Amino acid sequence: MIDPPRVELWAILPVLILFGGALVSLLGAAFARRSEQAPFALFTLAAIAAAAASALWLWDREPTTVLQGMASVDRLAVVGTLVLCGIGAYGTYLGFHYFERDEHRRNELYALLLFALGGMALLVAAADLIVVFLAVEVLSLALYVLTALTFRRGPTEAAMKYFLLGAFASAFLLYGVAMSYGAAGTTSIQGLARALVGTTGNQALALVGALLLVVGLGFKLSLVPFHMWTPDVYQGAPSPVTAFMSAATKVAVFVAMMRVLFVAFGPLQWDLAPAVAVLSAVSMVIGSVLAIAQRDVKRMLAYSSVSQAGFTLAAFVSPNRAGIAAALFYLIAYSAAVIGAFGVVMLISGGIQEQTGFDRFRGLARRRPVLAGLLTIFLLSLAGIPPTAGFAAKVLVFGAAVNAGYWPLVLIGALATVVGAFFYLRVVAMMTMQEPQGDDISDASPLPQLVLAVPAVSVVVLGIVPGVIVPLLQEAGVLTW
Amino acid sequence: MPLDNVVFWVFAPLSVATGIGMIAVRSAVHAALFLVVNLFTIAVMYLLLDAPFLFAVQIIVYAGAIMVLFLFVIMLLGVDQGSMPGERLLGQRATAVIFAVAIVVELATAIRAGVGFATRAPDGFEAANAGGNPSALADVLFRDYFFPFEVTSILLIVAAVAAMVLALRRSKVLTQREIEAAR
Amino acid sequence: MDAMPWLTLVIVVPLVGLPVLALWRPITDDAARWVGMAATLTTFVVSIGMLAAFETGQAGLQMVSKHAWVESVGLSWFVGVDGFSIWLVVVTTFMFPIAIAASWKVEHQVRRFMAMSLFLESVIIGAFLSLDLLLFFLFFEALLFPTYYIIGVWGSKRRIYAATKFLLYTMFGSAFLLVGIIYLSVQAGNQLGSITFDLTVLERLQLSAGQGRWLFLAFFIGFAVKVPVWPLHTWLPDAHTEAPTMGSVVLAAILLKTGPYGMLRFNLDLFPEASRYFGDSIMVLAVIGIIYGAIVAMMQTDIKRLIAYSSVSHMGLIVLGIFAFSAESMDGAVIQMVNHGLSTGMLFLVFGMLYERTHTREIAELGGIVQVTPWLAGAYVVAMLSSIGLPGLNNFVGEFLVLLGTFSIDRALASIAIVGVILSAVYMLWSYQRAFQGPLEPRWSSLRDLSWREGALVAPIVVAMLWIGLHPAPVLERLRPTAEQVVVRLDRFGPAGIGVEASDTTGEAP
Amino acid sequence: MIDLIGLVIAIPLVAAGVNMLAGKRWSRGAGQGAGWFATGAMAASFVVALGALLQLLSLPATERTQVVTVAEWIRAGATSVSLDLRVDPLSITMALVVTGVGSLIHLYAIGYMEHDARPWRFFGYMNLFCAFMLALVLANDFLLLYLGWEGVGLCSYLLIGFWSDRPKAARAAKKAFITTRVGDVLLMLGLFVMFMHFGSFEFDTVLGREGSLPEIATGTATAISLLLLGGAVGKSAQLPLHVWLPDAMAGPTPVSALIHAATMVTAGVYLVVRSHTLFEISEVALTAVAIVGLSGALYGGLASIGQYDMKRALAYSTMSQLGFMFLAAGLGFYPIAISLLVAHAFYKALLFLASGNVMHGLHDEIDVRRLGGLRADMPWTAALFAAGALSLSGLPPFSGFFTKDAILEVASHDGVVWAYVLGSLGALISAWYIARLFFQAFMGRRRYEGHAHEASSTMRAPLVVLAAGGLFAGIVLAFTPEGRLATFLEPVLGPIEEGHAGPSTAVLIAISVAVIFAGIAIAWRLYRPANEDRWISFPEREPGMSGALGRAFYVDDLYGWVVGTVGLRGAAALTRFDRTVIDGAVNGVGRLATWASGLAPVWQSGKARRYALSFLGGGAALLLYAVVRI
Amino acid sequence: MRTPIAYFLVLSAVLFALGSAGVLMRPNALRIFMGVELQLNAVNLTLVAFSRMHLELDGQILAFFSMVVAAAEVVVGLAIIVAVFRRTSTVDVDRASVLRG
Repeated sequence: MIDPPRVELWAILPVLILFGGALVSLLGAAFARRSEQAPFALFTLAAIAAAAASALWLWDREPTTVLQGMASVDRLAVVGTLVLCGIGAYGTYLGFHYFERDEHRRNELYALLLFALGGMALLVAAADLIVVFLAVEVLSLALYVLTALTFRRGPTEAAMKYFLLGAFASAFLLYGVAMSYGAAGTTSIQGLARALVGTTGNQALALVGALLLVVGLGFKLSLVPFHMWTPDVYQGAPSPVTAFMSAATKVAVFVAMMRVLFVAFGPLQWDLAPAVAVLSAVSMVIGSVLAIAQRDVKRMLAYSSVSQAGFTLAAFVSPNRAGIAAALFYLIAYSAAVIGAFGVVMLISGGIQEQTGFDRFRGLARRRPVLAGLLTIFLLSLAGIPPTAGFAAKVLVFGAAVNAGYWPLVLIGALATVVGAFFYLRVVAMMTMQEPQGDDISDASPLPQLVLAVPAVSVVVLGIVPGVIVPLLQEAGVLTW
Repeated sequence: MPLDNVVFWVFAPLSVATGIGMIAVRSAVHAALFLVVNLFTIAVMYLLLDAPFLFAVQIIVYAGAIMVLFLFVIMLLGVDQGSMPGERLLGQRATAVIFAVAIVVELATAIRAGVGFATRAPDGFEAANAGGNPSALADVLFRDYFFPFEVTSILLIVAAVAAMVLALRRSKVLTQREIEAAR
Repeated sequence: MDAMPWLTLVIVVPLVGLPVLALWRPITDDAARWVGMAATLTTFVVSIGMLAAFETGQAGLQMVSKHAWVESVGLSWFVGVDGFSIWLVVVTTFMFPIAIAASWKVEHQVRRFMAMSLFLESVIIGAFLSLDLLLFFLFFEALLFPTYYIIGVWGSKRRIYAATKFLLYTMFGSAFLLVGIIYLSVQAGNQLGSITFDLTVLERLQLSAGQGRWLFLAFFIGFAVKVPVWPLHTWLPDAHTEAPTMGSVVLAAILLKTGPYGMLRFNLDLFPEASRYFGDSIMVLAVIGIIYGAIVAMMQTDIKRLIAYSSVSHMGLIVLGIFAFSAESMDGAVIQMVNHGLSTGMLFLVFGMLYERTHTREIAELGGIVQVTPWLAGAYVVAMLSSIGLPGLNNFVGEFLVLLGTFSIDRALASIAIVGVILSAVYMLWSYQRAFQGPLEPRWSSLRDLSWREGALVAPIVVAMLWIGLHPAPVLERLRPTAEQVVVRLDRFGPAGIGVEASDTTGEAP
Repeated sequence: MIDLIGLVIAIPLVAAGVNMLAGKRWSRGAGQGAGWFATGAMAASFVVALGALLQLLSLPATERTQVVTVAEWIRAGATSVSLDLRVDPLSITMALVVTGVGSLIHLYAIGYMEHDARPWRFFGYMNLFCAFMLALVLANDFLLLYLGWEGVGLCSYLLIGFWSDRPKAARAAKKAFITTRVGDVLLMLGLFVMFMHFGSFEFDTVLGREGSLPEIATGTATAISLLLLGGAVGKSAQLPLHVWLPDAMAGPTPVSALIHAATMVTAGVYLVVRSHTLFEISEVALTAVAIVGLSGALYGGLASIGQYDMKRALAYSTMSQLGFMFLAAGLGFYPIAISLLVAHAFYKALLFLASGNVMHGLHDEIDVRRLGGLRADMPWTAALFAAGALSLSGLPPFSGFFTKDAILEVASHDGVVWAYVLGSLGALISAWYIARLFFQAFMGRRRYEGHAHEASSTMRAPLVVLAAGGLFAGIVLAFTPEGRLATFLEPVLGPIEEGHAGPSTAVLIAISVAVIFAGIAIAWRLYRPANEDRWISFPEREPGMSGALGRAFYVDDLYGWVVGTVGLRGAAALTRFDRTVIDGAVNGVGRLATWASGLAPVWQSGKARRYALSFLGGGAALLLYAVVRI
Repeated sequence: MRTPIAYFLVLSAVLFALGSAGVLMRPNALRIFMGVELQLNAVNLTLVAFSRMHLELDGQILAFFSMVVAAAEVVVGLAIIVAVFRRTSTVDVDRASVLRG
């Protein structure tokens, strides 16, 4: 009696591949417990590559929504998926290298990582708020466990904090969904847009709903004042996990935020932009300032990621291709830099020992010139000093914001950059301008250094010729209503 | 005074009261029990809102399964009196109350502006519930929401894996300790 | 239009050394030094070629070459040279080989040192030549890190503090600059339909007086920190003092010039009305800087600090010349940038040589060394006299022109500023008397005098000083047309100064 | 020869370069190669100048102003300055004085510096100085003049501080440079005004071709000429910028003779005379010149009386003599000023060199209280000093007489009574101090140990020449108002218009002679050998008076207090301000940020409930915004 | 049905606020989690109320999904809390502050 639903599985092929891969490696983990983990890693990388390939295959599709309007096929989703796959691949490799040196394997790592990645890939393609909510839940649950994966005291505590606050946040997210539903009678992103443009929508509830969604997503993006879990979790979690989630989560959630703010609540843009601007300013400033006092590099990077989220958000005051392209470029630059930075930190901190205090970094340029050089490049990019991608990214974002008339926000951002330069370059100073201390526990194996050279190079290349990807991002910036 | 009003005005205060109780009492077990009652009152509200299926699910899943799980864990860990009296964070509770009240006021204002305190739900819900609430739900769920439904399956798998990974670690933890001792 | 892309060449050539230094691992320190030397010398040769290709008497931009770089952003590789920049480039390429040779004694991490130096030279030249605001800002910001690194790694005791201070202070300034540039380009987008940073396009934008003034301030702060204009100067003494000789020389001789150059190139060009509007107040600041810097320099006990504060004073003079808006003063300001580069650069250079021997910067610890190192002292005296502004040496020409031009605009300010001429003599001679004259400190009785190598470093600078001092015509006639053009343009936005009666003062501000 | 006038500057310049770079080679051991080389250069340049003079004389009086272009110098904006040299009676006279006296002093210096470690350097500086001085006097525009002006200042700095290991010398050198720089700055301002009005620095444009006056408003002219006067005052050590001259005596004696007596210090007079047309347009300026001169003459004379250091005494006497020159210029008797300049060049150089002999013979003993009776040990020197003293004191028929007396005479004839009276007083004082110096140093009993050996021939020969000049130049060149020099200078300086007021010339001569003898008599009365103990113990008896005279009425001390105490305190305060307030603000910002960042642990307490609290607060805030916005 | 929809909405708002208060009030992780559960239920009430208002079942579906999510969260959450208890033998989140600053 019920007519069957349309099931366009090809449209979400990347997500399916990732989830499928997750299940397979889960079975593998279940049956072959103590085995080498290299096969798992390779399989995971293969799955990710396949997902990326299928995403590319979707590039030229006509933008549309599938599965009863639950998922959207468009270039934004493709770009998001590709970036996520890149980050996922790095996360996989780093995790592999990290646990390889540990006594016993954690083969669930790969399953969980693929689950998280699948959730993110779903998030960037979500076309309905309920899917947004579910995808966020999937990736969150996976990340909670990944955080606790070494089962030492720090990670477990971090996981608990992350979980409790995350659940708290997801309640707000859900309330936002509910309010949006109440406002428009639908939770479809495009449906919301249509309803709000027309008369059927309920502006008041919509505004509340939108802001509640911003709260819920803002938690994942660690925007001030929803950021306070970030330092504890980033510091507590194993370095590869930190690297993965600090980059991937932001990419996925920011893309979802684009859909939410620019499409679903696009009609309310003029009500929302000021709030967004304030959040962005507060995050940039407080994140940068609090990072100054940190004496632990991982923690410092955590605070810095808070301010970086603020910078990215600055592009969200201009609801157009320029804004989206700027935000995407910023996310890419940021991801490359932060993955690399945490990766180097992982190598320096002696892997699972996680000794990330400043003393480990003093005089590093003498002991490990390559590692020091790589970290320098990443930090310069995060600080936004030319000729690195960070500089181009900031210029793009600021341009978008000024274009929307928010030049005071840009001024605040530029000044926050100065503060940022202080604590980023302080690490550079310690590595290059001070004498080594204590014994060197850093991991000298060449392969990871080679692997990490890739993001370093790309950071520099993107800084010199950002033109190679900006047009693509602008393509991706075209959102259908 | 129509019946549903009576029911509402009986159960709404009850639900608020139980909610407060859940916060106020010291013992975790009591709090859990208060929560159970509260969930039940909410279930009643579902009934008022013509959602009998959810009413059932609410009582079975929540009041039944979830809260039992809670109580089980509380007993297992024996953390009933976990929180000692008095607060340990300065101004935490006062601020919390202020914020909570603020949120209620703000949301109420928004609801008033958006829905209006007087407007009643239009009649004719029976049309949507044609063929009985459950089967109608099934229609919508398996047609429009079939994809999210699949996603929830993934979600549950993840949850299962998570529980497994987190739970089956005792032996590993010991070796972990040994490793640390060895270091 | 010259077939040879001189400008791009002169920017790129220094970078040629980088891959060698970076990739060729077994490179010995000496080889690295020679790579640096070769690269900088080649650059100098190229810049001479550029100078030869430069058409004297042309006011406008020459050798312009423009290639779209990042269309989507509006960034383009747009370089050109005119009377303002030509000599700054030449003095840059002239000073760098000397600075490199001066740091021949740098022992650790020679490869990095040379690499950083080459990178630095390239971006400095780029900043002087780029006509695309974003491109300029890119170079302007790219200056920071190598300088920071050179100060921080090879500097003396409080080097990290100094380097950080320099970096943050300058970034603070350029924060405003960046906002200004972006705002301007967005204006271009609104008015012309496409975002661009092309100076020649932006200068035609229609800005309201309010916009113009705010933007002017944004740009001005950015450059004023670099100059540095009083009271934004306190990073300078620390940076100068802690930097290695090479750093001090480059910083004093070249880096500071990016500030006044930026004002000339961008502030005056983009916001003529605002320049007129703020001109007087800026002149006051400049004069304060002149006197203040001189007085504070007088009280320094550390020679490098003293020279640094003297820079504050001299740079004040340059800014004064720029914002007096008379042809003479502007000529003077530009040539004074070159002169200050030579004289202060040489002061740091010679003192650096002394420091290599004594390892002290304290005036009190020196004394009487002229008796053991007459040639070194002689070289120092020449530099000192030049910076005092003795006629026949380079600085006099600039000072005289600036003061003359300023005097024709505002007698009171010029008369105050000229006191700086006396004060400069006071602090310089006084420090010289205490450090070099008087009875010889026994511990210095065995100091070596200048070696031939060091003499060979100093000689070309002295020649240049004498040349500019005695026969500045070749320098001036290349920059004069540009200066006059700018002054004439500015005069349409305010009262005309002397020396440009020829220009039409009819047009009124839009 | 005139076309070759550039050589006059070039020769010493090149010689200076050669000497400083290579002089070391040929100055080793006994050989005084550097000295002879430098002297030769000066002699050569003197010959060239002489040739130029002869050629000039061969021309008719009206065409005796020749301009020789050497090169273009500065062109910027509307400014255009080409490097020209001007040969006219005035400049050639100065050139001859510089080269002539210069070569003599060089010759003398060979002997004087024989024991020095680095004579080549010394002679290099000396030549360099002469080159700059010649550039100054031969310049055809104020810019080149300014170049020479600063250049001689530089050389004076280098030469005063030549024995830089003596702190006294180093300090004196610095003081001299800075003090004169104050004047230079005024001069520069004068040039600015000049340029604003004329748009040029050319003499012809600014001062008008001979005869014609420049067209310029009186006010502007006053401004310019007063500023020029300021420069002149600085260079010529007149009140109030005179303090550097006495200290400058710390330099080698030939330097004092050449720079601080014969040439450089007279540059101020030259400047005023050169630009007299401007001064004439504004009466104020001219009067100012006269007043400056007169006060300088009297002040210098009195101060000179109080000095026990021979050279300081001579320095103050130089000041007073320059005062007379300024007086002459201020009264409009430019030729007389120049004649006095020439004569003074001779006899003051003579006096300095003579005292140099004394120092040379007595290992730098210079305090008259420890000299005395020198005429026994060094008869030559005594005689030469006497000759110098005679011509300075102005007894007829010596040159001092013609010049100084001419001033007084013309002043009286023009009815400028105050100038006449005070001038005569000045004459009296001059006779007094110079006689005193002779009595105290050369007569009476010897108050020094050991034997003062007489100077060598090379150190005597030039003195003889100078003595001859000092004694007889007056007669030969007839330094009278209508004498030969005056007529020679007339095309440049115009005639001296002489009135017929006051007593007749004969009477005036009588009076002045009487005045001079009075001065000498006073000196004899006070300082005769019999009186020795009294004048030596004078300071004990009259501390106030001797203090006032000896310390030149405490002007220098006043400056010292103002600069050294007030100025330094102020500067120190400003420096503190820079460190604490301005830099403090900068670092304060940093500290503020760090402090704020230090709050992180307070807030970021690791307590999850706190985090949730801030989360809820943020949510409430956003909802509030929504509610407001609805 | 006579009861205005807004009543249900306000009631759920109150419960939501109570839930968040419950999160903040007690340091016991389990009770914090209970607070979250209460919040989720409050939201469910809103959803159902809206679905009644819009005369659609979507709201109820959403509520249904949120129950599933809640269940999943409970599983993971309790697992984590137990894991923490194993290491620190407390579920007091205020005691668990190794990571701070």
